[in-house]
Amino acid sequence: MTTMELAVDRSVTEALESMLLIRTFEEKSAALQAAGQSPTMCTSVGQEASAVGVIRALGANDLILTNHRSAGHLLARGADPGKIMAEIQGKATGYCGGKSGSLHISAKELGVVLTSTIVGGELSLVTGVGLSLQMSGTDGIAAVFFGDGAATEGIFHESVNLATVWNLPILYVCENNQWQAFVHRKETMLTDHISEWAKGYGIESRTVDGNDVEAVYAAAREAVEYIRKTGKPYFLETYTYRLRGHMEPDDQAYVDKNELASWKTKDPIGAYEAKLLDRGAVTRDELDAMRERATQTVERAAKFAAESPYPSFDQLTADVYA
Amino acid sequence: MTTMELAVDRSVTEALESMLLIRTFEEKSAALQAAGQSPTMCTSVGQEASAVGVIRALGANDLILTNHRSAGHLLARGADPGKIMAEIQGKATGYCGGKSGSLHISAKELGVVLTSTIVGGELSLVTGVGLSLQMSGTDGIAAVFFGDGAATEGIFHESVNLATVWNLPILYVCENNQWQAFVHRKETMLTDHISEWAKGYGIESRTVDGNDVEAVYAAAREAVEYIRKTGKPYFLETYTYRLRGHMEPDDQAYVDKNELASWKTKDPIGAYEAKLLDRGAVTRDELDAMRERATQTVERAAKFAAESPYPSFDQLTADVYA
Amino acid sequence: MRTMTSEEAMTEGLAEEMRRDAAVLTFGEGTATKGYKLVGEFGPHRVRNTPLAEGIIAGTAAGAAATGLRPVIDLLFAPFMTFAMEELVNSAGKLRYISGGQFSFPLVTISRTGAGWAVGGQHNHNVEAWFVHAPGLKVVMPSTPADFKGLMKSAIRDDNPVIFFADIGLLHTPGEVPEGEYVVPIGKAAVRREGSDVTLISYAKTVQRCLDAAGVLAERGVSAEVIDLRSLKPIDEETILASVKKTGRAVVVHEASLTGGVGAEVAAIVAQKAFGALKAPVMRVAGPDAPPPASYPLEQAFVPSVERIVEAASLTN
Amino acid sequence: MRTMTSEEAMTEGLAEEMRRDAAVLTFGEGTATKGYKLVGEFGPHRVRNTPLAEGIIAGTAAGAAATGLRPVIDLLFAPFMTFAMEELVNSAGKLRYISGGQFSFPLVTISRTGAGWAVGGQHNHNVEAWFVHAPGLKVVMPSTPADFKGLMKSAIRDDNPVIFFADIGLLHTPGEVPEGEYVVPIGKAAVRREGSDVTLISYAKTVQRCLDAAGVLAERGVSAEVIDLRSLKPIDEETILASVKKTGRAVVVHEASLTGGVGAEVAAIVAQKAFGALKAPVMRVAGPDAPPPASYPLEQAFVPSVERIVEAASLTN
Ligand SMILES: Cc1ncc(C[n+]2csc(CCOP(=O)(O)OP(=O)(O)O)c2C)c(N)n1
Ligand SMILES: Cc1ncc(C[n+]2csc(CCOP(=O)(O)OP(=O)(O)O)c2C)c(N)n1
Ligand SMILES: [Mg+2]
Ligand SMILES: [Mg+2]
Repeated sequence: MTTMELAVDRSVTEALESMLLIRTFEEKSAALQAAGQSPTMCTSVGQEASAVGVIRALGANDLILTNHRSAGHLLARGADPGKIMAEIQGKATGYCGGKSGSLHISAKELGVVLTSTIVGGELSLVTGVGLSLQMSGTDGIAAVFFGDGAATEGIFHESVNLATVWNLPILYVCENNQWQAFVHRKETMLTDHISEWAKGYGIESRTVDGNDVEAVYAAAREAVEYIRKTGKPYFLETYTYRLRGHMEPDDQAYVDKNELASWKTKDPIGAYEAKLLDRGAVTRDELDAMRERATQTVERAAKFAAESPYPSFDQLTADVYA
Repeated sequence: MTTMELAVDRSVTEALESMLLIRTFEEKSAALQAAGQSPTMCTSVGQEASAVGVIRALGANDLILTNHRSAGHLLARGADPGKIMAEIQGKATGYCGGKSGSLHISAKELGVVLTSTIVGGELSLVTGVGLSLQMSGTDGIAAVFFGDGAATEGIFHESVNLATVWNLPILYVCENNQWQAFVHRKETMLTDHISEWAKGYGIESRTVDGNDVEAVYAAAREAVEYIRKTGKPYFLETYTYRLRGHMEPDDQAYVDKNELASWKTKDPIGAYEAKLLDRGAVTRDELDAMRERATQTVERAAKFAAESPYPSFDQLTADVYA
Repeated sequence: MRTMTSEEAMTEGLAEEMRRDAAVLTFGEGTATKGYKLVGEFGPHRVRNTPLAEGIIAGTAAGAAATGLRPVIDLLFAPFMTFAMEELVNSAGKLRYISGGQFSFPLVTISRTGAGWAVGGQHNHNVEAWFVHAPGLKVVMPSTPADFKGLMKSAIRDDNPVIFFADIGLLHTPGEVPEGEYVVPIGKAAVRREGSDVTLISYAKTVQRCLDAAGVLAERGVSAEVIDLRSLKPIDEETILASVKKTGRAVVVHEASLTGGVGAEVAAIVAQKAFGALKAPVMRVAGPDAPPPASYPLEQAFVPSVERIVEAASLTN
Repeated sequence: MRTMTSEEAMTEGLAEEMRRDAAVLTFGEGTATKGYKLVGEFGPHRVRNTPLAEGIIAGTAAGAAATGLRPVIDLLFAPFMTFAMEELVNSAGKLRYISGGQFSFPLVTISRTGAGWAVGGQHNHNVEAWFVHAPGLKVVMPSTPADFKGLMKSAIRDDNPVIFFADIGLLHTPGEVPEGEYVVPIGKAAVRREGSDVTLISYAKTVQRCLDAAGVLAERGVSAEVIDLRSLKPIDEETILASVKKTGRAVVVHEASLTGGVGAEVAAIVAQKAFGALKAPVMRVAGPDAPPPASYPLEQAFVPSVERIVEAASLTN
């Protein structure tokens, strides 16, 4: 095996492990919620390839903005599962000291600057982050994750247009998961692809199969290189599907059973495992070991969160002003 | 001369007279402002063909929404110049009793429902008017006039997308006059044509020479027929130029002299007069008579406005609530 | 009497008005999905899902209201109204006046706020005071299931835009709701408990805390009157002033942040118009000037407690 | 001392801060066109025109502020801020707290409001109270050219978002402005006239009317103290209370609509914290609960007049 192949190999298993960690983490969070041991949260089950593929293409100094469905982005970036779980539960040891809860977790230390649960909030903020990067003269870029629903907010239009006119180094990542809370995307637009909207602004854009982690990674790599080279923004749509409900608990009674079933066959993790087994890149035993590691990690995180204290009451009025 | 030709003939001179009235009215208003006899207002000098061409294509029951640059739309619809002038001056006899001033004149009796001087306000309101028309089951349509600047507001995106998804009977008329107050359109977007943005939504769209009243009329007729037949919205961009400043007084110091000069040669009124003279559709004497009539009408309007009283002080708190 | 939750009561009020008046329709993000029963009864044209775009939802409501419909829109959580301020304030609130009375804007917005779900400061933010300080709007915020229903019906019948706030902490608590036609007038407060020594003035979830505080105070020999404002604009000055003139003492209580809250307006009214009767400082007990935190214990601590109300009432003695 | 208009003073303050700190930049609709001199000095990257889109202007400012820049954005007229409420309130105001203090948002917004240009209710709407009732923001509204400059400089240096309101009626009136470095601290009111019988508390254009009213009152033997708040959040409780404790009477005056205005907060503070000293009802003199009309005479009538202030002060006697 050449060094090159080895590198690819490691990258491949890392991507899979990252996806497994996200899945395990989110299913555990949901289970805790169902058991009355955690507040509600949104999961990204089914969308792991989008998070992992894009984030692995970013550099250490690049900045990330995300939204209410952020655990995947955070974990892919190497966040501490315990600190996320603690934050979800409103504990003092969470990334935001428990003040965010699950919906607006940012982690400056990881370059996850600014998270908003206002749908579209991330789009309004990213242009400013891009502006800072532009003015600083570094070659850093800002990647912003948002949904197909966010794309129907007016601020989407304002953000993409400004980034294009001002040549801001921004990677727009539209995770088109077919759902906007309880409304199917098809009820909200005539186009299937948000990248169709992007075209009008004159921004470089592309839609990629969001359930294929290697395809997402390749597309994101290309996008990141383009941005670094030209200083211009890039619009990447990852076409995927939200396999669980909008927010825990959600019986998905409003979801078309056939559509859901058909997308379940395209589960990014199952598909990737099959592909890697097929290629001989992993063995069943290695897979089992990976799952076991993910489970261990998540159990430790859950324990950490459960044992963490709530913030003290003086936190109620702390950090309002700088 | 056949009846058909006669009808066209009358329509042609009516269109010209309508444009002349607008020009005369606005130049008088600006002169009064300069003389300290009127508050400030925005004029549509250079854009008369857009107003006249579109509004003549509408039916009597169709509804109109407009913005801060509305005198042309109102006059083309047959508004009383005296009541507009009085409103500009904040007089009790104005269309809104003096409470609007120049910036948000609506005239329900003419079907000019809802005018907002918030750029984009008209776009947020028109979907509701379209919804009322849709629910009422009539074949009425709502025409909304807005600028290229309004198109850069997020609400543009939300409005056009909703109208498209809900099949609302709306004629979007984007008067792309190359200016957004003191900012050139080119500083705000990469595209030259707002209709490029419209395409993404799946709305039928077209750009027309906004300085050619016959071309605008023909395009608007086609659009109106399309909307009545399909119940779907239509996007018409009239490509034109703001020949005076943004708001009176304005020395246009920031305007490129060559660009301005080049568009002055395309003045919709001069161009149309020349064309009609050339065609033999009007004589110089008829033209002079038209101008004279416009001047008379506007002088009467100015006199009416000047002699009108200001609203009584009890109006300060009247009509806040229904 | 039958009981139901505030959420159910509000929906019942809406359904009754839709039955009564074909001009009433409702739309919002997920309105048709969650309101599938309403879709069943009134059809997909009168109960609609929308794209995720609060500005155009509110603008559409304003435009529709001005041209003959009576829209009820669901803006979900109060902080999302920040995306609809232009349409609600500049259009729905002002265009009647600006047009010299040519149009009216009979629309209702619904939004949720307040502690209860530990969802943090971008879902929970009591902004009712903003709308109280905006011309042409009315604002209501009920505290009982009966009022949720009765005020919803009045809001829909009103020819003006009504901003209807639903306190998250109350939505799923059941309470009695009269059968049949039941309308609560906008602008009329309710005296929830009579008393003679001090007036506790509140609305939404803190009304119950005032009642609990009144219980504690009674044990200490202090007779507290409790007023539930219900309508924040117009505000029922008459009921407030009559009570304070009787008791000579006022404590205003709400969950919204203290500074610039509705309590300031109530205190100012009292300080000007009941001054002669006042025996003690006008007290305010309110949330801190901070965003509501997500962490459950902190979120709960944001809300004025019975203890704080009792303490403030005691300071007036 | 040299004189200049408030507009000039504000721009001078901005230019000085841009000279001092390379992180300061300014953008807005027409900012570069109108500020061509600033473009000349600081270059097109630090002085920018934007598309016509207030939401993204404010959002960009918030994102830039959180990552090292100090943006000053011009939102033109206050009612246009309705398109930027989400970004100012939910992001700039809350994300520091929500993130557990990870970020700060040193940005300044400028917007104009108030009677003066007869432009009607969609250009003229005093909404300062909204921002006072939003966590994490500061709010200033000066009344003199010197304060326009000094507060602009403080606002830019502040590590928090500062909402700077410019009263249209004051922009072109010249006044004295000290040479050289001149900074006015945020949160500190100014006593514009000392007096012993009644305190007139105001800000922006109605400060001068209070001073004029104080003149009239003096002729009648009433000694009025006039306080110019300048900062509306944080508000200078200390100065207000010291004065009212001395005079025993308070009249709060502003152009913004009465109900839910900043005057309510001031009155509430006084009614709670200076109650013992009060000899008379706390009066408010403010604009009506209506949109400001365009018609010039009506627009002028919207603003509290000297007569109304004198009358209110007299009622406290
Ligand atoms: C401004 C705003 N409106 C509504 C909501 C409620 N909400 C939260 S997530 C969501 C759906 C978002 O859809 P999308 O942007 O596609 O992201 P996804 O949840 O599918 O990842 C909605 C409506 C919100 N948080 N903010
Ligand atoms: C929301 C909002 N922002 C800014 C303004 C100030 N303003 C008035 S007209 C105008 C330019 C509008 O440009 P456009 O939409 O192209 O219309 P035009 O004036 O060219 O007809 C601006 C910036 C406003 N009235 N409303
Ligand atoms: Mg989605
Ligand atoms: Mg324009």
